[in-house]
Amino acid sequence: MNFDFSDDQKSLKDQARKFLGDKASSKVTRRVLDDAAVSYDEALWRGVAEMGWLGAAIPEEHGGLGLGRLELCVLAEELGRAVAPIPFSSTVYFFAEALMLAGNAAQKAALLPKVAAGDVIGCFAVSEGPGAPSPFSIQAKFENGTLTGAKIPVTDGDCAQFAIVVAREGAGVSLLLVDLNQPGVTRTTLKTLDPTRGHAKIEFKHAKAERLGEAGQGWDLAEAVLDRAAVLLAFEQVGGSQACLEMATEYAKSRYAFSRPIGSFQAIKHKLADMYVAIEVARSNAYYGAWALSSEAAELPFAAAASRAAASDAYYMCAKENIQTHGGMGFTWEVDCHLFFRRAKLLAVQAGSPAVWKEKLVKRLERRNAA
Amino acid sequence: MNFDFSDDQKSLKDQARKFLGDKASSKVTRRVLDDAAVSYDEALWRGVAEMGWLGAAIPEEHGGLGLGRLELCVLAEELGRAVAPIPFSSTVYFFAEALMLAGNAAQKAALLPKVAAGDVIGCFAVSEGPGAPSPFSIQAKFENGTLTGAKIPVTDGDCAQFAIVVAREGAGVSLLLVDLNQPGVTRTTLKTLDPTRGHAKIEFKHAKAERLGEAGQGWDLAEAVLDRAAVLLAFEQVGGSQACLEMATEYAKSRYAFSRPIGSFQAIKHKLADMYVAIEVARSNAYYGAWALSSEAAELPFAAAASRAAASDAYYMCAKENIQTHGGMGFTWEVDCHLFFRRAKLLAVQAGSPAVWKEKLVKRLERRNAA
Amino acid sequence: MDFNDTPEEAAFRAEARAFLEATCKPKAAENERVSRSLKPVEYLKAAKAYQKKKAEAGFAGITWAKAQGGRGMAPIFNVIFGQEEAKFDAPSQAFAIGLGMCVPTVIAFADDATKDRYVAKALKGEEIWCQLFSEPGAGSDVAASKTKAVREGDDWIVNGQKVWTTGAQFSDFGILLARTNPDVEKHKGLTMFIVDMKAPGVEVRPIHQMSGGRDFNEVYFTEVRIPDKNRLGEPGQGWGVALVTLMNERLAVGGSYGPDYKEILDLARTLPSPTGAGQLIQNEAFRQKFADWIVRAEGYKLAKFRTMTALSRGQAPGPESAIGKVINANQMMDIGNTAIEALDHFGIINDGDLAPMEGAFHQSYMFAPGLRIAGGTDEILKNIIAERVLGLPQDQRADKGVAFKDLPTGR
Amino acid sequence: MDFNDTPEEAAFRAEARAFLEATCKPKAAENERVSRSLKPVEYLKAAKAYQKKKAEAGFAGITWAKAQGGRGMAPIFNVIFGQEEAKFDAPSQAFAIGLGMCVPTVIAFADDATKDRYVAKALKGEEIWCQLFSEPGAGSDVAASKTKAVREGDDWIVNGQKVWTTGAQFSDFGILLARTNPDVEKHKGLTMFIVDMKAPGVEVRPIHQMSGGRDFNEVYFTEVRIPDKNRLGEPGQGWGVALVTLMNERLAVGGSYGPDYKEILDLARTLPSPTGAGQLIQNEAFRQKFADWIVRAEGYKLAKFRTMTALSRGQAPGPESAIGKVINANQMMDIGNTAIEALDHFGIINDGDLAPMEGAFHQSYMFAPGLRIAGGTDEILKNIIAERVLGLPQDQRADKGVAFKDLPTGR
Repeated sequence: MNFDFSDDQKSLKDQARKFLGDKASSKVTRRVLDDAAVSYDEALWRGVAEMGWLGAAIPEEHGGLGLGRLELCVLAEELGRAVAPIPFSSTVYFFAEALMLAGNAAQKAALLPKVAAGDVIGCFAVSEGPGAPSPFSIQAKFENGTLTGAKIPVTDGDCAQFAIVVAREGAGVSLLLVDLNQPGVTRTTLKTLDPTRGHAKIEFKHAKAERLGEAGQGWDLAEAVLDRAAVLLAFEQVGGSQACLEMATEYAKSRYAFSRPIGSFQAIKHKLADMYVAIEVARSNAYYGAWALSSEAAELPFAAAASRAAASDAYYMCAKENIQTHGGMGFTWEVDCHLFFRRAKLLAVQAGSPAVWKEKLVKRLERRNAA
Repeated sequence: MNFDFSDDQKSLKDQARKFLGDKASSKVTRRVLDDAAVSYDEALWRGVAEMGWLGAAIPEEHGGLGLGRLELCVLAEELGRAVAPIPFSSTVYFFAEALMLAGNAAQKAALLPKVAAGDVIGCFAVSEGPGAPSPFSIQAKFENGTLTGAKIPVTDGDCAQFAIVVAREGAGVSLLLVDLNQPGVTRTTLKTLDPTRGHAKIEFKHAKAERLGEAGQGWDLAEAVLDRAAVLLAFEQVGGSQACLEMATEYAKSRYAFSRPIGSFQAIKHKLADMYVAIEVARSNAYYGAWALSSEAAELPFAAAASRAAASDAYYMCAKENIQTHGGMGFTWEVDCHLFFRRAKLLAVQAGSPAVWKEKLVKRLERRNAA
Repeated sequence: MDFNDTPEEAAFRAEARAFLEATCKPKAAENERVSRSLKPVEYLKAAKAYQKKKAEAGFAGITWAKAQGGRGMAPIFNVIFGQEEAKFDAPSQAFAIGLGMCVPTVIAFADDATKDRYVAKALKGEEIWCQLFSEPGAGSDVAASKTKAVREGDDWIVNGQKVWTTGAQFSDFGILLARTNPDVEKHKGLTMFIVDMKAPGVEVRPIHQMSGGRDFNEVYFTEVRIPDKNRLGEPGQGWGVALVTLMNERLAVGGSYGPDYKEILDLARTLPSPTGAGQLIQNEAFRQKFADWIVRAEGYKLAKFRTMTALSRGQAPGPESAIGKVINANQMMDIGNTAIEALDHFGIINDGDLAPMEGAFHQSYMFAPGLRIAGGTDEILKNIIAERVLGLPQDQRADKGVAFKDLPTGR
Repeated sequence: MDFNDTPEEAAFRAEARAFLEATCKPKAAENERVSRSLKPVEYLKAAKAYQKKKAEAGFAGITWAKAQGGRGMAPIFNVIFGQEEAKFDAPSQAFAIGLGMCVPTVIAFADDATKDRYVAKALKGEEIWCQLFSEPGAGSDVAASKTKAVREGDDWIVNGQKVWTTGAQFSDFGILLARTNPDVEKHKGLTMFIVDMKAPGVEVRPIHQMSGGRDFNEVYFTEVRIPDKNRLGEPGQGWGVALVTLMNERLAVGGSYGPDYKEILDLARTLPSPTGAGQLIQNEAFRQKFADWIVRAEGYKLAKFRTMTALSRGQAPGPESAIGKVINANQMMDIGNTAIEALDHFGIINDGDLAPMEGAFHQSYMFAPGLRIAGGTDEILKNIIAERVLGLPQDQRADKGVAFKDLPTGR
């Protein structure tokens, strides 16, 4: 039985925590939060690139470190913990994973090295409006090598150079690679619940685009990308949840009411114990997702859905109750509670809401039982 | 604004509580619980009849007291509080209400006086097997004046002389009045979660039956009866919930752990506060149901569904947490906690489960908004 | 049972309605939020003018004694006026705390001269009041207030800080809970004062909320002088005075806020279901949750009708009023969150021009956490239900018999 | 990451498997409950015979020192044997508490002569042990035990009552926590003893549970004589001894009980949906709830794998083991209740011949409330997580520095 990270992976984690402690304090996150014109922190992005994290899972032949997905998971947990204001997930979990999954040799050779070097920010564009998208709801259209339609919202879509877009092609759906720096592309920045990350509406008018993978395979590929991203996002969510629990615990030990630390009251104790239980459940499911992702196991679709369902609910609960534990202080702008509360919601909806993933989980269980 | 019971109704309530305190202590309930051969307490049944409660809502012309439904509501709350081991709800909320709603003059004249006098126990038979019944699932068949089929379970069906049965007639569904003391009827007593009430499987083989109301109107009539019964059952559920809260509160005040009354610990305080909130919500909805029932308002279907949904959830929660508050003692046979825990489940499922009523509630809201 | 007014209540309701129709414009929708369009200064002018009219027409201080310029009516009439007023775009918010909590405390504890000075002006809307109780170190535990007032001749010198003060920025006066004796138990060393918010040494700073708004203030006191005649109650009796004020607060809070189930129903009709075909409103998981919201929202509304009934019968309202805030704050949180998640990725957009209902669900998501805390946290309210309603014993106390100055504070 | 055994673990697993195949019959289904068909007496005989074989084959006391007849292996091997044993209909339950909690305590605190007398016989299944801690007035607060032991020459005279004792009716010995000094603080006046359950004055009465069964006992002690040599640890040190026993309990409890999500899935395929068409499994409200059960059940199972990994690496298991019972007892309650409500009116029938799964869901409904209490209530377990895992401060204590005899008991 070897269901935990290795010592090397754990020391990578410690190293990451130390690095982010210095370079990604909440001051850094707040610089992006407070300035609508800034969509991410460039210094941190550079630093993360220099650490090699952007290419952690990218093969050495393409300029990456060629480490496994497990290393990416421990980095994700630390980035989530830090509420890092950079387009890491869009570029690494979605864009790079999609390229590695579905890209041809030329596409990989052209873009993966740039991703690893931090020279290319990528994003993943599926949503076109309110509600969960489906293969039938997609309106953006790919015809004669050009893309027309609108995607809203696109997380990190305001700062990305390239997008992977889910679009209709004939009767089916295809995955497309689009250079966003071309005349046929218009972007509008969006105001969102989580201003520590950039969001845009992207409109395409006969924009040049090339297929990623086979025509008509787009939806299945998107689902496969989402499964991989789900596991990595789950680690960010677990990291954020853990940070909320630790923040609430520290406060509960030092804050006095009725001449006692509030952490000595059962109402607070049991609230924090419930947070702890939710996190342990989420963490254990996420580890299973990590194993399935790293070993390319057939269990990945099931494990990814379980990881994501557990982590989304845990983060919402922990972020919400962290505020409650802080009382009035927690409701102020100056205290960091709301940074987690905002990010928790972004992470919960950006790759499909909890309800969507719970339905996937049950479907996949049924499929597994049928098989 | 006059949204409460009148002083007369409140003194009827006090009188009922006093009577049941003497005649329906848990000793009485346990006599039925502990003896599989006994399906209800005859002495209590007689006593209740002498008090006139069986005929409280039956017009004087049919031997009742001719009081309103509001009086029945306050009695229901007290009977629920006492976990009374008698077929009151089956006879009064279902059987008598159905007769008054759909019976013809002859049927009313023949049976209502006997109900009021306590000489007839009635029951209401819909379920034919696992899961919620629907107009399409009903298999029992009415043809040439006779009924054939099986109903399982029928609450109080083992001690009733008459049943009102939902059966298929041609393409539709009709409501039938059936004398259970005839050759074509076989009853098998059932073991249930709540042995303080009798249950039976009733099989009909060409049993004589007469229609209650028009042919094909059976399902609508059954729904109308269920709406009336739902309000009255909600009061039993509120009464039971209130008894659980009071029992838990008393125990929490007198039981010491760690040299303090356990009621001084926030975990217990907040548990009981949550029970209180659930009960107040249920009670307020039940009052609305009582108003709609007594004034034959168009809001009855909505109010009945809200009453029932709130009361079923509240009773389950209160009965469950009353056990928890009592700790190990609460898990013993000798302590009364489980009487409520058993009855809570019977009342939650006997006229349709919470999920069924919540769906009705939303449907009826949509209908109301559409109108 | 019925929902009808008594003849007397009906007559009063008609009278109130007539006044309101003549004075304010009705809300478009029953649940429309009061227009925030007015700038603070204009809003304040409008509010004062409206309050003046209310006073002239006899709708201010409805339950107050005639001697105080009130109308000496039963509480039910106050509720009735409030029900009618809620249907109009009436700028009454600025006076809620002053007339609802502060001035009644003045009436209860001040001498006639003081009452003559303050009550009438407040009633006519000429002066606005705020409540200065909470402190950074005394939130749930208000009696731990450490803002200090030291006797100096005929005056008291005040130093300290209050927080979460609504309306401090435009208030003329406030009632201030201060520590006048740190050498006795915490409940015994407090004194209540009337403080002039324009006095030298009083500084008001807005608090920046996580939701972005600035609805509350911090108030700093530096060497602020309060004449002894502005003391309410005896020195050391301040906690008793504060309890009178807080009792009124409990009746004030607990209204419903933010979008309720009716509004998410509108959204659910247009959104696709997250699972399976059709709209969200056809999703069985949503419908079951939706039913729970109906039950709680209706239950809360109906519980208020029970309270009104008690008032209408001249009885004390039952404890059912205590459940309001616990239900509403959490339901608002849940509805806001459910709406956002149902929008899926689009739910992250809170731009009022793009988000449904001008982003009202997003406002709920960001504001509900504050409502779970303001005016008593969920935890405190449950303690209150447990102790005052159910009669459960107090928690083990760490401060019994300890002088305030010796109490552990963790600092 | 992988789920594989190390070569050493794999070899041991094969060895265990071989022994079990030769000794017991496999369960039909992985989650089949151990057959209750045997009468108590026969079951006990079978259990003792099985334990004897285990001891002979070297599968008893796997982690115990060789000197104690154990095998001196790491805890992971104990877990591995348990995993394999769970796949068979192995009557090991009767020894779980004795060999899991009591005898290890004896080994830790008894002198060699005492160990020689008891340990080997227990290991070979010749003598069965029970644990005598809880009392009617000392459940969550075990240290409040008041069963009295008074020194008399070389003996102690015991009077009092213990409760919720598993296996007392067939046990030969028990470890007994008794009050030997009521004049000091409660934790300081306790002493642990080995008590002969067949000694005069020991009376065992079964407890009738609300679920109908009689799985536990009350044990009454009247003038029971215990020789001083059967004392474990010094007089007054009993609480320290008890903590060692309880530490082992925490590892013991927390397994999953009753029907889990796999079994309600089978039911959901056959039941009609309570709303709309089709089967329950097609109901979106059920599916969302079902997903939550999967997540918690899998999360709990996977957390145990993390614990095993720590053991396998020779590290101390992390706190994840603490979450088991809080999750499982409540999930069992919820699944049982959901199944019954989904059956609608039919759900009230708990006759094993008619109810689905021989009434297993009904057993859950009636037994889960006990699991929320046994071996630490939900509330106590959350206190433990809060204090021992998160390091939050203890609750305010009412018993600090107070002699046991002077503690308030409400009686």
